[in-house]
Amino acid sequence: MDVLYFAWVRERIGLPRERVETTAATVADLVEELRAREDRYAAAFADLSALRVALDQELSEFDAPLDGVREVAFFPPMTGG
Amino acid sequence: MDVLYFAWVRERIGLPRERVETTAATVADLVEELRAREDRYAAAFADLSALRVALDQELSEFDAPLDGVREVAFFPPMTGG
Amino acid sequence: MRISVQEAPFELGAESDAFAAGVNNAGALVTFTGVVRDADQGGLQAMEIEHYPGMTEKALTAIAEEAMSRWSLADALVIHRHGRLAPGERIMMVATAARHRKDAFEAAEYLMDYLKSRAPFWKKEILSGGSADWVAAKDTDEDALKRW
Amino acid sequence: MRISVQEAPFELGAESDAFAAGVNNAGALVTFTGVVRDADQGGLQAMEIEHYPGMTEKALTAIAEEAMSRWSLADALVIHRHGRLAPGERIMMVATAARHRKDAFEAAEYLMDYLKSRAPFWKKEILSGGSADWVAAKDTDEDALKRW
Repeated sequence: MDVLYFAWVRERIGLPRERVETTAATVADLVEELRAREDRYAAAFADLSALRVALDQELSEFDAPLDGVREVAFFPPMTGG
Repeated sequence: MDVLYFAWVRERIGLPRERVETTAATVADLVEELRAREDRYAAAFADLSALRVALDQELSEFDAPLDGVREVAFFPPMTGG
Repeated sequence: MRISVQEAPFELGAESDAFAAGVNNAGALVTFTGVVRDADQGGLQAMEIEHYPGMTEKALTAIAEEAMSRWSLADALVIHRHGRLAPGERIMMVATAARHRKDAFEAAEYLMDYLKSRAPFWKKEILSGGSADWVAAKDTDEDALKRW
Repeated sequence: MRISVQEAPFELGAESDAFAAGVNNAGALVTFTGVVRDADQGGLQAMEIEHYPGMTEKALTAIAEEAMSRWSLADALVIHRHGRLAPGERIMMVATAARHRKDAFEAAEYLMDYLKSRAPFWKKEILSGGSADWVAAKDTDEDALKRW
């Protein structure tokens, strides 16, 4: 699946998107896998309450299932307007 | 004093302004004097709850004193905007 | 702060641009524009707007000054026309500028609520067929003042 | 209804006029314009706005459609820029048209509240001296959604 990062999540991880092969059942499971990879991921995902997630470009929750999802995006709370 | 009429008050009385010599103490007293003049005044002032009054171009009340007032205006509730 | 009571039409875009150009470091601009729409029963030929010269300018200035002080606005604009207007013509506009959107929105709504019911304008609808009706004040407009 | 996510500047006046010209028999038009203002501590050099292409358009369309249905608007417009903006540049605007002013105001505030917190934009302040800070989301912006 494609995993996208925006704003300071992108800056901490150091790339805007990557292809991730995973069997994670939920967003939270995927986050655990990413955290375990490297310090920069652990730093980016240190506080989930400061993060939001979108599944296939719809806002979602960290306990949502990943079944059938093609694009996951992580980012801080939005600051448009 | 100058007495001004606007909107349907002006139409019922048939003129936009007139000079009135009066010793009326309050707006209500002036209204009584005008009502007694002719039917068209009685018709215009039949229902005071449907009227508003301004004294020297400031919204006021029917029990307000006329002492020192140079311009009295009668009109229906305003419908600007 | 600018108040204009005028018979002539105004340009919404040009007025909006001029208002925006005149404010400094305001994050939020709100405009409201009132347009002559058809009568409820249809057949509107024209809207005639009567006003009270002298008092109108005073009342609008007082309303705008109250808004400026309540919300510390960077600027405020009120334009209101009088005379005979055709359906689709713009009657009036207000504009507000503030640091934050809440202030700009609230002040614009305040200006509208007060100029609806406290500025000396009266609207008359001229219908096809020649009949004419003074627009009645609405209880909802009077009630709208109570929130401020 | 029109949604535009763009890097290019937009003209407030021209957009307002075009929006007004496109609606029929709406008595009330509201516009809101957001402008880059200085950082709280001063010294803003630029505002960088990042967004999520694809999701941004979907989110703004969903927000505008919800507003159109809740308030039966005659029309709605949302323009939001991304990229690097200088202080004083316009970031975004919304416009709403309705028969009555209450609907036009409420719908414009709804659009603003939702696009502040539910459309995927992120602002970064570039300060003189070279430091840069991501703008933090405000609790008051999240709270603003609760009234709808």
